[in-house]
Amino acid sequence: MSRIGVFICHCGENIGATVNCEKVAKTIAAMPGVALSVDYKYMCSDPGQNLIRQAIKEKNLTGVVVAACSPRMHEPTFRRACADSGLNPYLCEMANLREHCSWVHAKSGATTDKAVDLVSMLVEKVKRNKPLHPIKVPVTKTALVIGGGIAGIQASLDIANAGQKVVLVEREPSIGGHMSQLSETFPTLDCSQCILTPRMVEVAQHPNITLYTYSEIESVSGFIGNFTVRIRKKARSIDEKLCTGCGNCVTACPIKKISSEFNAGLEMRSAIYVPFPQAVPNKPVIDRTRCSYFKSGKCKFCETKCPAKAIRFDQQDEIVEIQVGAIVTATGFNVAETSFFPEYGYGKYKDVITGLQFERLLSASGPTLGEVKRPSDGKVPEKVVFIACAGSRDPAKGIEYCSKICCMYTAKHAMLYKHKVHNGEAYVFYMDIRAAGKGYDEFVRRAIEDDHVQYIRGRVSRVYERNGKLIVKGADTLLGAQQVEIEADLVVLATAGISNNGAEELAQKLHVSYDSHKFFSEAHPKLRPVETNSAGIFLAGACQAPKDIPESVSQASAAASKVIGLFSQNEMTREPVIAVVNRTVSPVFSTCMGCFMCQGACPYNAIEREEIKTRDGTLIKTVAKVNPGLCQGCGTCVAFCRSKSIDLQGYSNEQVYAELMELLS
Amino acid sequence: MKLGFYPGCSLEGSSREYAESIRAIAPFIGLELEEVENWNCCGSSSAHAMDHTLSLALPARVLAQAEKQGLHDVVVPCAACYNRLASTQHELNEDRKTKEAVVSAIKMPYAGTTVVQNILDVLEQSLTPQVTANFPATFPYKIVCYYGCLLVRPPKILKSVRYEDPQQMDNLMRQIGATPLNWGMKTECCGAGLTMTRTDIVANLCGTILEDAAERGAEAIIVACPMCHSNLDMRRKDTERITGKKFTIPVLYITQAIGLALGLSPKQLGLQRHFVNVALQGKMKFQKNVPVGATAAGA
Amino acid sequence: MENTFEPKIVAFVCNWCTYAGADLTGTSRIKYATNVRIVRFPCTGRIDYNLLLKAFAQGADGVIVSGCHPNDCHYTSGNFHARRRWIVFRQMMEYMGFDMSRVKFSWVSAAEGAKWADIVNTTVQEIRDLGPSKEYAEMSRLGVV
Amino acid sequence: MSVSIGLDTDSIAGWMEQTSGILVQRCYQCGKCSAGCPAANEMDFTPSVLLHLLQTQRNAADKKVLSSYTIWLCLSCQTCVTRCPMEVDLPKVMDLLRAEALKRRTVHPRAKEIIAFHTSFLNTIKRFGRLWEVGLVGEYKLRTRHWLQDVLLSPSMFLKGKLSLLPHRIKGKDEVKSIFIQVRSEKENAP
Amino acid sequence: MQVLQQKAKELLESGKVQVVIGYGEGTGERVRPLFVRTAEEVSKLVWDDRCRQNLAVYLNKPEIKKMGMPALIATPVVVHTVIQLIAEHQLKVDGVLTLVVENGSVKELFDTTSLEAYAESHPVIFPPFVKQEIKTIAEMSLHERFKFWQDEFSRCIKCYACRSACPLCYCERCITDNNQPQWISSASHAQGNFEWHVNRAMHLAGRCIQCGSCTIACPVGIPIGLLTIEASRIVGTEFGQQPGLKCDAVPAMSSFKVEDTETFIK
Repeated sequence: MSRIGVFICHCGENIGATVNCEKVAKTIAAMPGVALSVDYKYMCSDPGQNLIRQAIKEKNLTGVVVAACSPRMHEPTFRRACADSGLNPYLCEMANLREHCSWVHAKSGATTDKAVDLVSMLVEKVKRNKPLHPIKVPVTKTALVIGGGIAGIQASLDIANAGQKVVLVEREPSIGGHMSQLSETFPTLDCSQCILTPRMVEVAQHPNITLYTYSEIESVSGFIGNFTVRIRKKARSIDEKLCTGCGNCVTACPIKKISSEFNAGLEMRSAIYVPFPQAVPNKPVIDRTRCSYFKSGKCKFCETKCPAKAIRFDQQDEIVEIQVGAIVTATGFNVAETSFFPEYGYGKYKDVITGLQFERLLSASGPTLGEVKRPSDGKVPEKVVFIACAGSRDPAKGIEYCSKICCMYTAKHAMLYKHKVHNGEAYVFYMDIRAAGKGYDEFVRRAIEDDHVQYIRGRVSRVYERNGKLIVKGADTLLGAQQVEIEADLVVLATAGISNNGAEELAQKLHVSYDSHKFFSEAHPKLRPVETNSAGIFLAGACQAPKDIPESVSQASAAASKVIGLFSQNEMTREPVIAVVNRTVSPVFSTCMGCFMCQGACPYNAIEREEIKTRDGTLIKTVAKVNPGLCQGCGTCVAFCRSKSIDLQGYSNEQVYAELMELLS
Repeated sequence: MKLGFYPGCSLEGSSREYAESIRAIAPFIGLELEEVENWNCCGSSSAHAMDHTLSLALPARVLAQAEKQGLHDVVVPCAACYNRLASTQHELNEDRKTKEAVVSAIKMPYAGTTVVQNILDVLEQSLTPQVTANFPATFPYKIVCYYGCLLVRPPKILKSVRYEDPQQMDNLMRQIGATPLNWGMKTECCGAGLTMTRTDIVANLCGTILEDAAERGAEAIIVACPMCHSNLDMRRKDTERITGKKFTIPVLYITQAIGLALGLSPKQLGLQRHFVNVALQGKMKFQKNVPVGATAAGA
Repeated sequence: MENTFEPKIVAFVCNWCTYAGADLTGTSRIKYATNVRIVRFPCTGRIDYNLLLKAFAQGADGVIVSGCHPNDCHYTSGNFHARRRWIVFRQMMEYMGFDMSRVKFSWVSAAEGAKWADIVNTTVQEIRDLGPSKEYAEMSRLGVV
Repeated sequence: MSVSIGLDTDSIAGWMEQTSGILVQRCYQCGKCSAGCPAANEMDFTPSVLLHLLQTQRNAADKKVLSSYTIWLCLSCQTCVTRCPMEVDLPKVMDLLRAEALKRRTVHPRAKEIIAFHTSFLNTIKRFGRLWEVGLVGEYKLRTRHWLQDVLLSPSMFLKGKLSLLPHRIKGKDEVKSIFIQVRSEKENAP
Repeated sequence: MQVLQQKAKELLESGKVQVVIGYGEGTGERVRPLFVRTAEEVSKLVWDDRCRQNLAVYLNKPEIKKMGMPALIATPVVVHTVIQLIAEHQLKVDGVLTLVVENGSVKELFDTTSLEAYAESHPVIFPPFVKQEIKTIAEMSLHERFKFWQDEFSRCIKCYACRSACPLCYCERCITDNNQPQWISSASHAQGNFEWHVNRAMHLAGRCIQCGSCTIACPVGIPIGLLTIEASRIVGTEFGQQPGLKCDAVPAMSSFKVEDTETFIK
């Protein structure tokens, strides 16, 4: 026989003024199985909670109903109170007398009647509550970080410095990502590589970090705390142990006309190459798609020139399998190419370039060693036009979002250009200046006021070339959209930030959801910004949406802290509100028939197949089994199950049925 | 290839040389043209400047005529007509209510199944390298191709590719030995409909076009639109007067250029009707032993 | 003539959107009819159609089923599964002659406090107009062997 | 001068959305249309400003639009809509505005010639089913009294055989005429 | 008939199968299911248009399972059933050898392709009287329909013959045997019956291959087949999915499309 304690809260006047709490308490007291039913001014106050604690001890209650505010408010509070005095917290339920009753109805008999119903309903539920215990899942304390850009680097270092193991996987031959391509960074204008390179080195040398560059994720299986990941180490075609990174091979290579990814196509590289001088690791790779030996079977110049005899033409891709407990995806983003813009010449004009290319022109390590020279003829441009929102906020081009970083880097570009070419003219066509961030707007103002960058509010309709000049036809919407024509030497498009290539495939391997632009989706836009809907997989940086460095870094640290938190215990505990498939005695073992309708319904792939076998190993039947590590407790499977073999703890069929029956009795 | 043919009004009047050149080259490139019977004017820019329904009804009647005649594909050389017909067809397919209104206005069955083609589409299909291979001559000039608005815009409706830098004409011209130059005015507007009412605007627009072409050393401007042609050719004097600049560059319909490469006489192609003298045969290299018109129906 | 019939209405709602939305109705002090009793579920996907049958068997006059808008489901797709289930259930019940205008399906987000009040009030009014749900409840007295 | 803010319920923006589905509110005033418009410099205000006037949803602004020269200078070259990031069909907007301006008799004085041209153009079609340029020019001059316009051009056009002295009269010309009448009557019957 | 017996003989002798599930002469004019386990018995097998019962129902019965590899003499609907059972993981493709008789010869359907091909080319066709019933009910008003079923259900004696006749009702513990909670009231009043039939329909929505065995089995002659037929019709028209055609079909009721109708949701 259950002994339920019921506590009706007046919440001062909030409930008391509208609901006759004494009456409710009395009526409920008469219910079978109710050991105690009292009302009190403030249940959430310390004395209020003590009331519960004492009652549990004195009347040794088997369940508690607190009728007060919304459970979304104080359920944890009262469950803790119960736990304090040794009652399983899941034997405590709340009836919502404030938000769902006193606040929405006038004082009346009907209101009090409703209150009674709401309480009695929960009493009947609690009678059927089972003590639940947080689920424990073992945790493999190694994190996988995918992507070696600034976000991936930051996340890796944070996790590693917290004493946990990290495996960092980078697709390119070197870590560093887009940040390594940047010249100087807003709003402080410190040199990108100067602040990045030390971190890259730190990653390489960190005892807790295993670095796989030129590698990709092959497959991911398992669940939070227990992922199995297969990594493809693409053949570098050199023996990294022997290679000293002297670079003789690179000079020897006869194939030199390959456009350099690092220099955004503004310079050429050889078939065997190190992406950039500060690369980590500073070891070359052979681009097999371009190497004449791999194409025609002849050459091998690099091999003959290699003092360390480190060239390995016969090297094979290698598959590494690792166990990890958490995954941080930091695969970054990309920028649209100039060829994306019909009205700006489909990329056919050499001197219409992307912001990323302009970064390379500004960068001391770039093709022009930091001198601003235009690609077509190496001439120093006297007039440069910067076009913001190139592709962004442009539904007609399929990109309705704001790329967020362009306003700032465009201001920076214009500013740096003016610093380098004092008598040069810089024009910026913009729609809005979105400079929200510490020191950001000040930065833009500086560009305008100190460096005399001309800001023109309007879009550019067309750019075309006429005897060595680029004719930019825009409008100044602040002058009645009067036409503006500029004869520029160089046009820089702040092209839209887009999801990285391969993002979709990766998302599918990881079972994380992604938006229509193939950016990864966070679990909750506000409250769970670095988590995904797959437990144990976190997001960092621009793979979620275009972000600047500070934002990427802070998100990376946030993701890292989530991982560290997860790794802080050997087992992680999860809410026990999960589905379970029943188990019965032989010969039935479980009433589940293994039709696996539930499997398709589960949003978390939490339903597995379990084979029930006899001692001698002959298969009796295959039934469904819920993986407590993955189940989030939505209960969708429960409503599907024809034989009612699967049920949801905390919202079991029995409980909800009892609630309903009581309600309408 | 048998094709329906909708000349449109201009080709019977101010730009009859366009029609003449088309008819002249047709047999040599295997085109058999059947004119749409008692066709009417498409209404051009005037109709839709004044009355939207009318601007749909007039083209709709033309299309209905073609259907009545069992013409599946209809070539519309005049870019303006082409644009009106294609747009009308599109709008009527999109919007049932308008369609009903229009059909009741023209009092003719209208299915909207006709394939409306512009001259470039047709030439692209018929002017294959095999065909041009045995052309008696080449057209060895530096030229710029001027597409104007109506052949390419709006791209969503006309299904035009690379609408800011079209290549169709350039490729065709390349095939007959010309050197198309990259220039800035391919799809800029010439002022079209305002030719009489605001000649000054037209003149200024044409001025920039001619200037850019001349600057880049083009020996001729190639067009496929009567409006563009008359504004660049017929209006040349006004243009020079209003812009205060001189331009000698001739303007040819693409079909005339092809005609010359076929060795047809300027008269056959109506070159004498131009206001700006076309003295182009000079450089043309005739291959020996290929008699004029040897390529009938593309051999 | 005054209609004095006060319908009994049960609302099956999900915890993350509609329950929270109803909380908001409260915090914003929007008043609505007292006839509705909310039963809380984690997700609309959890709501078993048998509960609806039982509600009417027990003498409920109307039922509200409400959860997160499409794409807003806390569990990403529970509401989509629920929706598909209701599509079939509704038509099936109508095929068997049950008047489904007594069941109101709705999406109410955590931000739609006002919408919740509105749904409750309109439902109460509509059910009032329909009158008490006897037919189904009375079946329990039919055909006893 | 300041305007008192307040929306007029019968604004053009309103019926435009209902009748043609064009939502002027989509325009976020980037000015790209104005930037590329070949006639912009001649207009009393540029296309994007015109859209903004409509966006204010105030009769005063609508009036300004309908009595503008801008709507009559639009060449329907489609450059704006081709490049518009928000895919606002400006040429269509212009069509609708011109029709409305004619209906409300708020035509800009300088547009008289343009209308005269269009009317003459359509009249020849109405009469003969096809355009008869000589007829067109004749009527146009009558309407505008621009007797001397193109006096130099026309003769040479004759010489070059570009103008036919007599109109084509097509078999279907009566059908065409009836189209005109039909369309008209529909306009009148329309509420 | 001979060809069929011949085939059965071969299969049993070759040991390819241990039991042939088919039809034999029953009492009166009726045929009854027959389980042939030796070559000698094959002569008992009959095959004519009386053979309409859906024999697939026996495939999952433990006692039959014990007999070993079965061959199943199948009408088109039975083939659909076999496919559906495979799709629901209740049967392995190589767990049964399906035999169909086509213009005087016996065909073996032994793999996914052959099964699906046959099902595709042999859609389920309702006998005219069923079509008629469907029509009449469709034409009823809501209230008439309620009354109609109410009367029908008031006759139901909860014998669950429908359940045991249905090859897709394979649960070891049916929801009706479930008393915590008692979803379906055990008292045999019209309401309990209503609950039972709603559940049957919902359980078979998108699964019922419309063989009509339930209707045939019902001792008090309730046209219950119509309910599951309707359920599958709804699934068909709403989600464009048909049961019994694909061995790897995703269950219609536990999948969804973002664009599913939601006109009925406020």
